Order: sequence, then C-alpha cells, then structure tokens
Amino acid sequence: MSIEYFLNSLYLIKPEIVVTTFLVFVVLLDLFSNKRNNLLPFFSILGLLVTGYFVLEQFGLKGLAFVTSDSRAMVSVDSFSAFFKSIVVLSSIYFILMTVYSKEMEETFDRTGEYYTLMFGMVLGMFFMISGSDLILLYLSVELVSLSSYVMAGFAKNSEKSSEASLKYLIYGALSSGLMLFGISLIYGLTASTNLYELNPLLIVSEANSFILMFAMLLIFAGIGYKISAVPFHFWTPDVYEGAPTPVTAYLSVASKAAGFALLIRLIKVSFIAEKDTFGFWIYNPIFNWQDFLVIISVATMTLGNFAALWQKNVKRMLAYSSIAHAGYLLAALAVLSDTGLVAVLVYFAVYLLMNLGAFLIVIFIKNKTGSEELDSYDGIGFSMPFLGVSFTIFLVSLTGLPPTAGFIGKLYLFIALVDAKMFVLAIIALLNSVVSLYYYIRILKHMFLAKPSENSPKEELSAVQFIILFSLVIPVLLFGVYFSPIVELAKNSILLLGF
Amino acid sequence: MQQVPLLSLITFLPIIGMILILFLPKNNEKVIKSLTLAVTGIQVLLGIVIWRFYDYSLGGIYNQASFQFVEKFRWIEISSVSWLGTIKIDYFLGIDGISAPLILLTAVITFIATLASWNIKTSIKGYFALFLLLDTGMMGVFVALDFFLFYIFWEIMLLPMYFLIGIWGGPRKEYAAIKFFIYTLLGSVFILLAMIGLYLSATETLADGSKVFTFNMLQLMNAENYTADGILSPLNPSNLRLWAFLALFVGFAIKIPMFPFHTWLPDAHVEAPTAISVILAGVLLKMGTYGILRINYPMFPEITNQLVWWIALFGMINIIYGALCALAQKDFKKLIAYSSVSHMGFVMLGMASLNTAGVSGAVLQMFNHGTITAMLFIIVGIIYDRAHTRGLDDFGGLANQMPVYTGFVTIAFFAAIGLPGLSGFISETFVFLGAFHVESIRLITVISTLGILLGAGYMLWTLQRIFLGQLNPKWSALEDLTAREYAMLIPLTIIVIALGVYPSLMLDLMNSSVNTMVNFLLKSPETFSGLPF
Amino acid sequence: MMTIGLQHFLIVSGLLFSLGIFGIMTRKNAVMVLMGIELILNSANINFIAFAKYGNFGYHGQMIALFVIILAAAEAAIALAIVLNIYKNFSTVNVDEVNKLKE
Amino acid sequence: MSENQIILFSLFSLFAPLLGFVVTVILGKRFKFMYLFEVAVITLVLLASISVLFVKLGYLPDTKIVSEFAWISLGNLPILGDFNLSLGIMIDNLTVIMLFVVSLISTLVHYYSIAYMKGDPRFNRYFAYLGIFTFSMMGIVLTHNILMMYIFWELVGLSSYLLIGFWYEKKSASDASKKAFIVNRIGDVGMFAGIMMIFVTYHTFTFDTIFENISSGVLPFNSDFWLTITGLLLFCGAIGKSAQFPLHVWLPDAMEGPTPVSALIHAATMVAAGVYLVARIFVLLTGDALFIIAVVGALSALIPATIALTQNDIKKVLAYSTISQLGYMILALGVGSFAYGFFHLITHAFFKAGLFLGSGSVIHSMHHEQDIQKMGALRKKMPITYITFVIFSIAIAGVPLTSGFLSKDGILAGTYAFGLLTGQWIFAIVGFLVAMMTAFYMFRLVILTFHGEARDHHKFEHAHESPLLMTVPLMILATLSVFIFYTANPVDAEGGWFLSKWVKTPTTVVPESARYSFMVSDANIEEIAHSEKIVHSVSYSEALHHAHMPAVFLSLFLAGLGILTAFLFYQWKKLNADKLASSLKPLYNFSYNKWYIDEFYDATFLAFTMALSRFLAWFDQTIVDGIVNGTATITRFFSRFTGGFDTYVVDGLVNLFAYVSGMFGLILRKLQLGKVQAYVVLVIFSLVILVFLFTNLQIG
Repeated sequence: MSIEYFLNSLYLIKPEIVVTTFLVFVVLLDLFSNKRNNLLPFFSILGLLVTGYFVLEQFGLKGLAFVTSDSRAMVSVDSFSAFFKSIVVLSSIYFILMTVYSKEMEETFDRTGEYYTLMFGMVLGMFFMISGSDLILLYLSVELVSLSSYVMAGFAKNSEKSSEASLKYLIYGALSSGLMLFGISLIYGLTASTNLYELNPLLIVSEANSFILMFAMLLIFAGIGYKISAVPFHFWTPDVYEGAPTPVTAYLSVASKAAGFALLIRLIKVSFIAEKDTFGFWIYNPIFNWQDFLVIISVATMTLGNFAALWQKNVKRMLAYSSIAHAGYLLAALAVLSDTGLVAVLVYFAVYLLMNLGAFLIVIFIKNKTGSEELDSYDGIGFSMPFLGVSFTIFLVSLTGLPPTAGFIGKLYLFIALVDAKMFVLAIIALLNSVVSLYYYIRILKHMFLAKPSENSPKEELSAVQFIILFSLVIPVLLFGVYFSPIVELAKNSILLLGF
Repeated sequence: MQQVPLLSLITFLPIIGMILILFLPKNNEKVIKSLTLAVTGIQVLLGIVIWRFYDYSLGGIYNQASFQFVEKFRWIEISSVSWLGTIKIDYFLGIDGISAPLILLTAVITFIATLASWNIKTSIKGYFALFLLLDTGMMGVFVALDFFLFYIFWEIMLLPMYFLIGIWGGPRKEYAAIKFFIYTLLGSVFILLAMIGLYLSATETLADGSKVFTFNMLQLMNAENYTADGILSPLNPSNLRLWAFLALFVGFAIKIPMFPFHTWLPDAHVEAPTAISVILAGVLLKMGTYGILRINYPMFPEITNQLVWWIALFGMINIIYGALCALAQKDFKKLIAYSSVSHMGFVMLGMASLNTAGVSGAVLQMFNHGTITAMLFIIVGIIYDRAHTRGLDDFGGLANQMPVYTGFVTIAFFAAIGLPGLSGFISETFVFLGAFHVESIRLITVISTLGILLGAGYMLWTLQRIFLGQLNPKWSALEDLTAREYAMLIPLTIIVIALGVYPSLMLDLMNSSVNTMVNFLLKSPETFSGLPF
Repeated sequence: MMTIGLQHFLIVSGLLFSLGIFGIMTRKNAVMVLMGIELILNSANINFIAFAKYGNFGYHGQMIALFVIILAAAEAAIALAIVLNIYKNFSTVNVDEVNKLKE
Repeated sequence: MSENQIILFSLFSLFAPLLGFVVTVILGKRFKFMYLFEVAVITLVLLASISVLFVKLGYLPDTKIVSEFAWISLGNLPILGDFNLSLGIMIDNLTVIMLFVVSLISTLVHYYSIAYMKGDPRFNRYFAYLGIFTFSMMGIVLTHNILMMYIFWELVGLSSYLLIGFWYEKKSASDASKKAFIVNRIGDVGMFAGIMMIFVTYHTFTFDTIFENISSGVLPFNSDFWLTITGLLLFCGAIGKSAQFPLHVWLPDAMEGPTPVSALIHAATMVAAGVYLVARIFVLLTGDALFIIAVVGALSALIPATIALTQNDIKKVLAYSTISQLGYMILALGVGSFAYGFFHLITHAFFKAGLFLGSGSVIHSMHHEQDIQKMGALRKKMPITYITFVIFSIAIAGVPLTSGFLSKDGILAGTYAFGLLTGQWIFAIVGFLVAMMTAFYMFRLVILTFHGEARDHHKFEHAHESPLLMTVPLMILATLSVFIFYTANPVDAEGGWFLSKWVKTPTTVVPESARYSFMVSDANIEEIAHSEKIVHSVSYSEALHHAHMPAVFLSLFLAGLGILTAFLFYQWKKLNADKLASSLKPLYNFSYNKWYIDEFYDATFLAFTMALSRFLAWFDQTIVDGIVNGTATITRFFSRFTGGFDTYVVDGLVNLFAYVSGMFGLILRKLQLGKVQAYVVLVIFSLVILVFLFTNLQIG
C-alpha cells in the first residue's frame, strides 16, 4: 500500500478533512476568545461553504478511498454521496442561521464554541455515514453523530424538557446502536468480513444460516431505523423533537435523517443487489426479502406518523410526527427497489429539505414573538403576522403534497415509482395517508386564519435578513412546484452510486 | 388572431391582478375592489373576443389540428439519464366546442361574482387575492390540454376555496370548509393515481421519432400510443382500465356532485358567502362533468360505452333525489343547493346518451345551470343581506314590497323549472330527446321526466311562500334592488332569455365538437378493444 | 476436561446481550441503565474476538473490539454528563420520573 | 290580399300582443295609462285576424299556407341523422277561425276589464298579463309543429298561473295558481313523453311531415300499439289543459282569478286548446286511442255535470259546466265526429265567455258576492245582463235557434251514430243525460240569480246595471250565439257553410289495421256533389243520417225536461229542492263535495310525495351524510371521552373516515407513554415480532 495511493485516498476525502480542520479551528477560536463570540457562526458558515465547494467537486466523481489489499474500501466517493453531503451542508447552514435568530438559544450563546464544535462533529459523522462502505466505519460514524446530537438535544441545560430529551435520546440511541453493533458482529461471524462490497458476493453465494443472517440484518436495521425514525424504532422522535431546541430538532429531522437514508440505501444497494433488469428494477438476492420488509415498515411508519399527528396540540410535536410520516413515504419509494424509486427518494429528499426546514424556521420565528409552540397560541397569526402566515401555509401545503408546490413533485415521483412497479396497494395507502395528513396540517391553517386573533397578539417585525432567509426557502418551494427539471436532473445524475 | 396568446392571457390575468393586490396597502379597499372588477371585466372582453374569432367548423376533442387558440411549448424536459427515459411535459392550452362555452361561463360568472362580493367587509385584500387565484384555477382547468397542467389547475382551486368559505363564511364555516376540502382532495388523489397510470402506459412519438411517456390528453386518447405492456394499455388483459375509469369517475363525480357524494354541497353552499356560492354552483360543479367529458369519455371509450347505463342511472337518482330533498327544505339556500344536485343530474343523463342531442344538451345544460343557479344564489344573497334570514317560512308577500326583485325571481325560477322561452327548457329538452333516443336508458329517461314535475313543485311552492300572500309586517322596511344588484341580475337575465329564444348561439358553438366526440365514441371502442368484458 | 469452543463464547456473549437488554428494560436508576448498554457493547466485542480467533479471520476482530471499547468510554463520559444534568433539573436519576414529554 | 299578407297579418297578431306585454310590463309602473297601449294593440290584432278570416275563408278555403324558418339547425348528425328544427306557422281554416275567436274574445275581455278591474293597484300589470296570454294562445293556434305547440302550451300555462294568482294576497288564489300550473304540468309531462316518441320515430316535429311518415307506414317501434300510446301521451296534454277527468281539479279552483280572466282563459280559449290539440293530431289517433279519448270525454262530461247540479257559487257552477262542455267536445272527437267537436268548441267559446262575463257583471254589481243563494230578482236591476245571460243559457242548454243547439245536437247525433256503427250506446246515453242535466243546472242558476225575490236585501239595494264597457261585450257575444252565423237552417248545421265549406273532417293516416272502419280515409271518402256536403266516410254519413232525427227530438225533449224541472223546483216551488236533497243526502253530499276527488288526491299523491321528500331529506341528513360522513353525534359522544382535543376535531372531523382515523390515532398516541424504558420494551417486542414475521415471509 504505497504512499501516493494513500495521498489519493486523502484527496478523495477532502470535504471530511475540511470539516475536521474547521472543527479544530472552532475549538481554538473558542479557546482564545472571550465568552460570547459572535464571529463563530459566520466562521462556521464559511467553513461549511468551503466544505460545500469540495462536496460539489465530488459530483460525477467515482472513487474508493483506503482500499486495502483485498479491495476493502473504507470510503466510497460518488455523486450519490455528494448529493446527500450537499443536503447535509445546506441544512447545517440553515441550522446555524436558525440558531442565530432563535430567542430560546440566546441563553446558550456563551457556549457557542462547544455548540459549533459539536455541529462540525455531527457533520463529520454524517459525511462518513453517507460515504462509508465498511460496517465498522459506519457504526463508528453513527455513534459520532449520535453522541454529538445527544448533547445538542440537551444543549439548553436549564430547560427540563431539553435535558429530558437528551436522556431519552441517549438511552434509546445507545441501545439501538448497541443492537446494531451486535448485528454487525454476527455478520462478521458469518462472512468473516464487514465490508459492504465484500459482503455482496459472499451473501449471494452464502450457505450461511439465513435465520441468523436475517436476525443480524434486523439488528443492524434497528440502528439505522432509529436514525431515520422508522416505526417501530421511532419512539424517541416525538419526545426528543419536542424537547430539544427547535433548531436542533430541525437539524435532526433533516440532516441526520438524510445520513441515515444514505447509509440504508448504500447498504442495500451495495451488499444485496447483484444487478438490475432492463427497466432499472434491482434484482435483490432472496436471502433477505428487502422489498416486503421495507413495504411493511413504510406502511407502518407513514400510517402511524400521520394518525398520531392528528391529535397533537404542540406544533413541534406535530411536525415531529409528520416527519415520521415523511420517512414512511421515503421508505415506500425505496421499497420499489428500482432506479426510478431511488430517483423518487432523492427528489423527495431535496424537496423535504426545503419544506421541513421552512416549517421549523417559521415555528422559531413565531416562537420568538409569542414564546409558545402550542397550537392555540397560533390563533389569528395569519392576520397579525400575514407574511409568516402565508409562508407557513405554503410550506404546509407543500408538506401535504398539493400543487403548485415542490411537495407535489416529491409525491408525484413517489407515486410514479410505485405505479411503475405496479405496487398499487402501497400507492393507495400512501395516497389515503396524504389525505389524512391534510387534517392536521390544515388544523394549523385553521388556527392561523379561521380563529380570530387574540388581542395583544404581537405584530410581525422581521429583519431584512430574516426575510431573505425565509424567501430563500419559500421561493424554491413554489418555483420547483411549477418547474422541477433542475431537482430531477440532479437526482437522476446522483443515483449512480458506486458499483452496478 | 392566433398569434396573441389569448388563453394564457385570460388564464393568468387574475394571477397578475392578485400580485398587484398583494402589493397594494391594506386600507384602500376601493382600489382593490375596482382592480378585481377590472381584471374580471377584461376577462369577459377576452371571452367575447375568443367567441368572436372562434371557428365553428372545427371539431377538436382528439385532434390537435382542430383545436383553437392552441398554445403549446415544452415546459418540462428531463432527458439527462437515458436509461430512465426522458420526461417531457408541455404547456399545452387550447379550446374546442366543449370548453369554449365553459370559458365564457367562467368569465361571466366571475365578473358577476366580483360584483356580488362588493359587500365583503373583513380583510378585503385577502379575499380578493384568493378570489383571483381561484379564478385562474377555474379558467386553467377549462383551457388545459395537458393532464399534468389540468391537475395542477384542478388542485390550485382547493386552497382558495377552503379559505373563502372558511374565513368569510357563515356560522358553521369551518365545518363546511374542511368538508369541502377533504372531499375534493379525496377525489383528486384518485384522479392523480389514474393520471400516473395513464402517463406510464402511453407514449408520444417526438419529432426525432423517439417515444416518451406523455401527459398530453390528445395523445392519451389515441389507442395506438399505448405501449403493449403499459399498465392501462387496452392490450393489458387485466381490467385495470375499468378501475382507472372508476377512479377518475369518482374523482369527478365528487365535484359534480353525484349521489351519494353530494353531501358536501348543501353545507358548503349554506355557509359560503353569496359570491362564493355563485362561483361554486356556477362554475365548480361543471368541472366534474367537464372532466368526465374531456377525460373519461375519450380516453376510455370502450368502458364508457359499457357504463352509460350506470351514468344515466345515477343521473336519474340525482334528478329525482335532489328534487325531493329540495321539496322538504326549510332553508332557501339549501333548497337551491339541492336543486343544483337535481339539475346536474340532467347533465349526467344527457352525457349518458352518447348522441349529439344528449351531449349538446348536457353541455348546454352546464352553461344554463351555471347562469340560472348564479341568478338564484344572488337572489338568495339579496334577501339574506336585507332580512338576515333564509327561512322560507319567515317570509311572505314580498311581491308587493319588492316588485322588481320579485320579477327577477320569477324569471329565474321559471328558467330553473324549464319554462320554454328561457334557457333551461332547451337544454333539458335536448337532454331528454337525446337520452330517450337510446334503447337501454329509455325507461330511466321516462322516470327522470318526473324531475320536471317536482321542479315545478318546489320552485312554485317557494315562490308562494316567500313572495305571495300577505306581507309579513316585519319586512315592511325591505327596499327593492340597488344599482349593483341590477348590474348582477340583468346580464344573467339577458343571457337566460337570449339562449331560451335562440339557443343556436351556444349550440352552433359546440355542435361540431360534440359530433366529433360522438363519432369518436362510436368508432374508437374497436381500437380500444381487447378488454375482458 | 472439555475444551472451550466457539459456542461457549457465543453463549456467554448471548447471555451478556440478554442481560444488558434486561437491565436497560428494568433498572430504574439511569446509571444502571447505562451499564446495561455497556454489557451489550461488550457482548458484541466478545463475538468479534471469538469469531476472529476461531474463524482465523486475522486480527480484524480484535481491532474492532479496541475501537468499540474506546467508543464505549466516550459514550459513558457523555452519558454521565447528561445524567448529571438530569439530576440538576429533576433532582433524581430515576428514569421513570423523567417523563414530562409524552403522548 | 295574397298568402304573404295573410302570413304577415297572422305574424302580426302573434307578436303584437307580446310587444304589448313587454312595453306594458316595463313602463307600466311609470305611466298610469300604459294599459291603453295594450288595448290598442289587441284591437289592431282583432282587425288583422278578421281580415285574415275573411280572406282565407272567402278566397282560399281549401289551401293550407305554411311558412317556416330554421331555428336550430345542427345539420346531419352521427346517430340522429338530420336534426333541423324550424319555427313556423301553418294557416288553414281551423287556424283562422280560432285566430278570430281568440282575438275577438280577448279584445272584448280587454274592454270589459277596463271597467271591471277599475281601481286595482296592479291595473297595468293585469293588461300586460292578458297580452302575454294572447301571445301564447295565438302561438298554439298558429304553430305548425308539436314542439312549438308544447312551448306555447307551457307559456299559456305560465300566463294562466300569473292571472289566476293575480290577487296573490289571497292564499286561496296563490294556491289555486300553483295547483293549476302543477296539475297542468302532469299532463304536459305525458305530452312531452309523446313528443319524445315522435322525435325518436320521425326526427321531426312538424305535423305534416309526421302524418306523411305515418301514412307511408312508419310507426313508433313499428307497431299500431305504440302509435296508440303516442297518440294518448299527446292527449295527456289535452287532459291537463282542457281540465279533463282526472286532471280537471284545477279548473274550479282557477275561478279565484278575476272573472274576465275566467271568461277568456278558463272558458273560451285556453281550456279549448286541448280540444284544438286533439283536432290537430286527430288523424294519427288510432281506433283504440279514440275510444279511450271518448271515454275520458264522457267521464269529464258526466262527472262535473252531476257536481254542477248542487253548487252554489255562480262561478263554480259555470266552471263545472265548462269542464262538462269540454268533455262533450272531446267525446265528439272521440266518436269521430270531428267537425261537430270543433263546431261546439267555437259556439261554446262565445256563449260560455258570455256567461262568465255576465256572471262577472253580476258579481261586480253585488260587490263580489258569488253565492247564488244570496242573490235573486236581479233581472229588475240589471236587464241587459239578464237578457244576454238567458240567451247564453238557452244556447248552452241546446234550445233551437241558438248556435249551441246546432253544435250540441251534432255531437249527440255523432254519439248516436257511433252507437249505430259500433253498438257502443254508452256514449250516446251519457251525452243525452248530460244534455238534460246541463239544461237543469243552467236554469237553476238563471232562476236563483235573476228571478224570485232578493235574498240579500242589503246587497240587492246597491246592485246596479254595469257600465256599457261591460254590457256591450255581452251583447256582441249574445248575437254570436245565434244560429244564423253558422248556417241558414236553424235545426241542421250539416248544410251550413261553417261545416260544409270551412271545417272538413281530415282524412286519417292511421293504418287499416288500427282505425275505425268508418273513419274518413282515401279509401272510403265520400264527397257528394262538388263538396257541398261535409266530408264523411260513406258508412259514417248514412249512420249520421239515421241518427239525426232521433237525436234532435231526444235532445229537444231532454233539454225541455231539464228546464222544466228547474222551473218546477226553483221558480214555481212545486217541488222542494231541500227536501229532495235531504232525502238523497248521501248522493247530494257526494255531488256537493265534488265526489271528494280533491280530498282523494291530497290524501294520496300529494301526501305521499311530501312524506317521501321529508323522509329523503332526513335520510340525506343522517344516513347518506352518515355513511359517507359519519354523524356528529358519534363524534360528540366520542369527544366527551377524549375530551382533550379542540373543537376543530368535533367540527372538522365530523366524518366516519376521520372518526376511525381519529380513534386509531388516539390509540397510537397512547403508545407514546413518555417513559423511555417503555419504548425500549416496545422496540424489543416489535423486533421479536419482526423476526417471526420475517422467518415466515422468508419460508412461506
């Protein structure tokens, strides 16, 4: 294993390196600066932009990093990972902006140093989740992400809710990653390998005990499922989302979910799919029936998410459940196990990033004014804060999946994929679910517009920057609703992950 | 004339108006109102222009060449990754004899409705912004020839409608609004499913000879375009096509509304403000039947031919059932709402006949019902504004108090019960003649004629209860029509009488298209054959 | 005198695993719960090493074990910090009483 | 004067009244004397129609003038073939005679009304309505196709609705108008069905084309039976308009309208439209159809006559006698005596209009008292009214030298002949019976009203002869009730110009198999001596010949008998009506209560419909809304338990789908216990489930 090969590998993980360096810088800056450091946010944004630049560089790139003798690659770099990394970067930037403009975080501003350190840690972890191709590396990165997010969830030290959230997150997360590790160990025992690429042939021709293998796979899925909060591994989600500071919630609901999905997809595609037929349908080997499994999980997830959301009286909690439901839709798209399905997943994620961040952003802005996330405190917001009201309406409509918003495109591709694979039952279940989802989304609208504003309802005063931030999410949501070529092009180009 | 993008203009003008309104300051209501009025007025003018330049000889339906004012250019084009197939969606507008009358209708009704919303008090700005958005949605549905575009316009209407009912409506507005929203959404998801199914089973041949999946309605009407292994291809032995037809049909039937999906209508109408009731009954209901004519019929001709009996049957149920329900109502507005259910039944009956008389009758009935019901709801609104009650038994003897008003009411009512010389008669007669001509649904037609009788029953009874008899002293303060109300009623009255005396004004407009449709439905079943029936 | 074989190790690790889960499910004291988690991790470690040894997979397994041990340490550190914070806010470490967030 | 001018004049007399209506209704509120415009218009119309009458009958008695223009021309259609509807007028002798009658009576009523309606708040409106009525009636008379006839048919219905309910402050009036319209609609639905049959078979509505098609053997569904049905369906229209049994119930109530209106619409013209319709479609009526028509006619002649015997409201008596007379006409047509049916239509129009106007003048002078028991001795007070009234009465009673005698005698002879030809004597019997009753109740009316001594002195004091505007029309109509206008021979109209020159029985087009042998058809037509004789088939004319003498004597005898009994009862009081009534109590009540027919309808059809509608409304609210929507009650009940969620849910989720999903969601929500260890348990548990589930999936 020669040095230039090593350098070549380093060259492939430029973004990760950048992230790490900035992590270090942040620590140092925090060390040598006074308590409240207002430079840090900008600095971190800068760091993320640089990272973003290097991520974009990786589009169209194909490479295996740290390939050891028997072609075990630790990291694989391709446009697929680039896509998800850019999602992570984008959401991190919005995460910072949210933090800066959220009142509830103000008490923590004397600890910004740790905050951004943790964030960079998370980003690093997620990057490796996205492009890692060895179970151990994946496990470690999952843990890295988890550890940082435990702390972040409890970052508002003095708030009971926050710290409770962190405890629950911790116990739950630790358990599931433990299960995952145990699963990995079994796989290791069965195949003598933990490398995704290596597993593939081994699994194809495996005469290994399929029951053990399945058990192991379920355990591993427990680890991933908890990251993407798929039923039945979702229980932490509502509590943590509600308890954690809103920016963190938003971040978890988008970034770590994205990483989780990337990991899941890579796992399935790389280690279980031998080849695909002419229509782009993946031929998965029968040793583990991913399709049925994912269908069951996705149906359970979307249904539970939507129906449990019906009753929520706290907007954040409601959005938590809705994000579970959306995970369900994504899983449904994945369950098709075809390139069309994969495109649908990517498109949906791009859209989901915009609308979900937007929704949380508005929740933050409104809380800044009203100091509450309870549904009842939203009465008449539509009239006292028309701009926020209207934008929220747009995001909610998009989340429901109605034209002319980007959400519709996501749904459209999802259903195209399903119908294309003749999975009509799943399609109809998903459709009915989206009808149910209308109930609770529209409940918010009803409170904002149909209820009469409580007197002394605060006026809406947004700084120019806040407007810009909001617009930067509203405009694309509407734009992609009527002209969606860019997203789809991007998604299509990004599904070529390494191998097959 | 073809150079000017008339259809885009008439469709998106309201959006422009809406944006202008959004930038106007809250307080100057006059400007907002007059702006809206101007926009809708221009729409009417455009409508007239379109009518003026419309070529009666062209058929339309399935042949792009014979559509008019066509605007078509590539809207979405995704062709990067070859093995996934390219996606091409057109921005494709055009009208034929089926949609042209409905465009005129929409223009007129929206204009009238703007006048009707003059007495909106709270948050004018939002109201008219939403109103204009709704307007665009409606126009768009009638001009779109690309299924994807059609669906977007179809969905755009939901939210404005929800708010317009929900914010400016009556006491139980929230209930009515959500009910409307959920129902229509439930319908449209089925449409979406069927749409995707169609998209995935038919291809369009491009200039370069390559084939791509298509949302183009006209291409979807051509049996050759269906790929052999397509989900909904006629060659597909499964009867998925039947299910797709039903999905679409239910989706549209909810809008019509067809029994038993009609229950949202009375609530929505009773709670909605006058102008919105006018729009709802005047235009929105027509979208259901229009959708069936535009999509179900030509895309599933063989199934259509199988199911006409059922369509006719449900038409009959609507007619009789709606009339009987209306007979028992105590609330003026609810009564009118149920009468709409009954009258839309005639449309379905006419469509079921699959011959020119019936279908023309149906389309004409759409137009006439639009104008007449608009009149009726305006009438209800007028009395409600003055008396703040709609109870039929609270009134009596208004004829002396408000003679002119009574005059208009009489015209509207008699138009509604199909008195000759007024527009309602012609369409109903055509529907009956056409439907009776078909062996299989003759009995249904004969039973449906009872609708005429019951119609006379409830309308005249209402007339008597509200206007005849001794004047209830409580109402001795009500004054007769204002100028604005004249402005609303007179144009409609003129239309109603004009079409009653000389229906060719509309019939000629739609005739060739209807014939094309009928011929298409006659011939195409063979080409679409190969189904397990 | 019987020789210790792979299955014995597996049995042990299985027991540890089950015990860990049992602990997590039943212990009321947060610290005990955390120890349950440690048990799970270590059961996995035993697996890795046992497989590596008896399957002649090289030293891959052992390395993994090392990683895991380090990671477990980190996790424990953070966990304890969080538990402390809980104690500060709720003045208890009984996980059952930490249920402000529900439904 | 050429055909074109005839057309021109006819069109003028069609559209002028419409103009009158529009102008009067719009300007009526502004200008007090707007009604004069309408009156002027109608006078011109009268002149026009008179000239048309003379020219047509004088110079072109045997030509049929048709003029039409395209109305809806859809060209050649896929399934239906040619589909071009034209509006048009057809002028033959029937038309011009009707034209004249309508315009004359309408004019007289206009003038009469000026006095009668004096001081009414809606004076102008009233004349406007008269205008639109005249327009629609002219339309019926002139039209050359069945669809247009239907159109005007409905329009006269409208104008009748407006005029009956003219004093809508009275509940009874508005009820009556509603009833009239709806009952008529019932008939019209039948007629419309007939029209649909016609369309399906012939793809046209024009009478002549239809007839040609039939005679060339094209039948509805190629069967005589369906031809019969078609004829009867069309006849339903006549049943409604001409208030034939069983749809006669609206006419008596219609008397709520102003009396001149009753004279114009509900005696002379509109109600006669039904007969006119039957006359128009006479040639396509099969034997069976004619027989049923005759039965309906007979019933409608008999039942109201019996009712009229006991009524005390002067207008009600006249109303029932109208129905009965219309029944006569229908009967006449039914037994194939076309000419006499039509003849009676004309004569009846004059004297019945006269009777109503006379009664109007009485009511006017008695300050709207209509009960004949409260009248009496008016002949001293109002001689002109009296004399004219008597003339009309003897006319309707069928006393020689009157027009009524001629026409009625002809009809009786017709029924008699029908008896001879087919052995069906029932119609003849009914006919003669009714003749006697008519004579009786008419003179009962005359005597109670004008003879004897005043029974209400207060009213009697104020009674006075009506102004000339009202009496002159009476005189005109009285003159027209004399035989001389129709024939030179006072006892037999056969040879008269009216029948021999003007009105000829058309030749039937019904196929051999389905028609009476004696109907006039190309086969057996008989026109002795250059059409100086009325057109009949050979057999029919000799049957008529045999029938004539007995009919004359019998009818004379019966009429005399009827009048005599009337005098015995009410003039000389030789017999006591009350005693008789009380001795025949049940019969008397039965007649007095109009055979309880109204009550029967109310109790059955009306009650049923309303009950059904109420049920359906309830059904719609609860069941349909329930099945599709779920019911508020469930949700409220359910919300009491789950309490916590806001009113939106109660409102917005009122709906079964939502109810279930809500319940489901609630359960799912409950899973979220908030205790982390519970989550752990759940995870492990579900993991185990998954494992088992999956092993099965894999194996199975």
